[in-house]
Amino acid sequence: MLEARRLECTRGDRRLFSDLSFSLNGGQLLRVAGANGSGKTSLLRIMCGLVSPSAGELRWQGRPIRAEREEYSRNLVFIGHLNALKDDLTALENLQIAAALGGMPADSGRMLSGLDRFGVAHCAELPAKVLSQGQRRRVALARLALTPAVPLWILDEPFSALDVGAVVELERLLASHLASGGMVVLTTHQEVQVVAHAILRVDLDLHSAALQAA
Amino acid sequence: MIRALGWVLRRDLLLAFRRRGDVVNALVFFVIVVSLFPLGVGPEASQLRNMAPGVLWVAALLACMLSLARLFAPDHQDGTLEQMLLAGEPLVVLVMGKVLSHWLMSGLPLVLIAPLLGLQFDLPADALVVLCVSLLIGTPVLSLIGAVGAALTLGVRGSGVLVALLVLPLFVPVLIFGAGSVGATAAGTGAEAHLLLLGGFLALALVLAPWASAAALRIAME
Amino acid sequence: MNWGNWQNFLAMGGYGLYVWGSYAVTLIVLIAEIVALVTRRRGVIEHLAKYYAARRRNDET
Amino acid sequence: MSKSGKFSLYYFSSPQSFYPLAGALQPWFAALAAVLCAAGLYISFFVAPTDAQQGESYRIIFIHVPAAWMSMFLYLVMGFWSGVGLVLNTRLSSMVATALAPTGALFTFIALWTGALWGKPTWGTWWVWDARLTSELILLFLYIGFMALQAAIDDQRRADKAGAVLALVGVINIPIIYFSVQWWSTLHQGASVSMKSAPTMAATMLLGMLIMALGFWMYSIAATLARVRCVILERERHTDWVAAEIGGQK
Repeated sequence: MLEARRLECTRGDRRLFSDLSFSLNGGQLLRVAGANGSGKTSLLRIMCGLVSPSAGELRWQGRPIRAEREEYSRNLVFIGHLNALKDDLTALENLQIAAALGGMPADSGRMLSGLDRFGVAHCAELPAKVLSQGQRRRVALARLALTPAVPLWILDEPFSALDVGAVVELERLLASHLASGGMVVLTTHQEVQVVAHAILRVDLDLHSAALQAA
Repeated sequence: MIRALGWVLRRDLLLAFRRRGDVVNALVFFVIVVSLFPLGVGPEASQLRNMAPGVLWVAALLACMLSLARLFAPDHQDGTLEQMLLAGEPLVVLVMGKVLSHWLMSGLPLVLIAPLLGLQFDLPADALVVLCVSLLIGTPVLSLIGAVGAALTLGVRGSGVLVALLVLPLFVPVLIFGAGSVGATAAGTGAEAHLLLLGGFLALALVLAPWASAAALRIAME
Repeated sequence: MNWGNWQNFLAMGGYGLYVWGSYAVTLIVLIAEIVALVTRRRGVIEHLAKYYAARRRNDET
Repeated sequence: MSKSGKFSLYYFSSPQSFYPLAGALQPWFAALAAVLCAAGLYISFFVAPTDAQQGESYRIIFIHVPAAWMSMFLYLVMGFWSGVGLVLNTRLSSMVATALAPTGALFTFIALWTGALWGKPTWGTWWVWDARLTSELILLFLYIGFMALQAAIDDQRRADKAGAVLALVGVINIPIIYFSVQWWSTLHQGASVSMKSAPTMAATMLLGMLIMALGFWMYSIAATLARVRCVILERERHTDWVAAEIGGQK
């Protein structure tokens, strides 16, 4: 279980949000909403443990994530708005290294099936720099198909640059992750068609950043 | 942990191999800087012999410093650094892997080419050997200290000049004992003490610098 | 130490330039820092006063 | 001072409560600095006798050596507060570290300048690669690097922490640099007269230097307190108490 207690985030002079509390259980999806500049990305980065909040804390399974950073990191996959692909490596190599650093087995068979899931298996041997924006996003998302056992997925605008087919595939993947007890946190501009046990919504536009369960 | 270090090393070496030009450029820079000095001060052999250790070492410092821009900045730009912080492996280990590959790509080539340049300066054979050994021990220290500077200036405006400002003063002890060892050999007083001290610096830097770099990287991510 | 007269004191046994050069520059540097601190404080207060005035105007409209 | 009447260090670790405290203490340190420096000047010019070897030029040492001491000492203090700020995550300690740097750099500059002016009559040249001067030069670079790094980073929190890491790395390095430079200068035998051995350390001389150093120390505290107050106002401008403070000034 992931629990946020009275989080506050300030950037320079501006207080982006404060007093933000919520808890996320297995099978639940949390959608972070808010206008541009309301702190969506900052919140996700706080939830990853990349940034520490200016007040409040996050707890994973009841323990503050600060205390066991590496342990917590092993329990999450983060896909930011950057695709984290090296231009000079092929799609397959990118995926292999990402998996290996995350402590997963890095055999190319599994990698290829992950790429296949997002319809980019034919790009496996191409260097990332020749791929289109959408293809790069798909390669980045293929990591999700490799890591079903990692409980917490944190996705920053996962649907951006994707075509309809890939959106459907991602929604299917999210649904199956949730069904098997995983948790998903995401930001998106479009409505998500995911059947979930519960969809929570945090709206950062509300000044108090209160939580509404939908 | 060793596995993660291996993967980082493998990744960075592969990337460096795909961008061989960058490695060659740094090496050519080193050669050019060293070759400029005789043109500036004249070709007199005894003077060049005296200058050689200092010139070679200062050029090595500069070459190492220039290549620091490639250490973390590209990974920071494309988001892979973020993923490394979230890899679930101790960041110190990953930093070690990156520093090791940085040294293999920037320090080691200098060690290999330095004897040739030493010949240009008419250094005797025993001084050439000591030059190589001192570079072999000293350049990893440069990579380790440089990593701290590179991590601190990550994504900061004007980071190229800033990293020089931060890192070069910290290189001073390595310069003194690195160049000193070659000079001492040429003067016939023996270089063991210098090399031992350089080894001491290396041990100290190995223990402390990766922690400082890891801390600086986390700070830079905020 | 008895210098006798001002000339001797200023001459510093022939080292006047160096001795007084050192002391004068030290004094100048320290005074410059004090002046800089005072002006900085004044500037900050002035700037903040403007900042709050602008904020109040914003709140009113 | 606190409403509950309870005195605690934690109370003063908040910028809001430190600001008036610094304001109250600052004049006292400034006055102490003035008195001590005046006493130091009196000793250095009217009590200390002429040196047999160097004549009157050695009187420069009364500011050179204390300034050199202060410059190194202030870097250590800066490193200490940086470390505290990094470990305990207290904003005030980072602000103190930031405020110390310019004064430290200033004393480094004074040590270099007076060293050069002392060197000319003693060695016949403005600059000698003597161990102390060379270390001071590198120390000046370290100070400049610290200030440049903090100035280049826009995000305040990151600037504090990055500066702290750099200051700590510098603190570990200073002894190594100092030792290396010492070794190097004895090896090359650049200067025959070293600054330490030059005049015999007469008791009055040591006393003068100590009093001068104390004066510089008090001055550094006063200047740092004044600068911390500016930094606090700048950084806490979105708080109500600063708004009230500025409102009260007008």
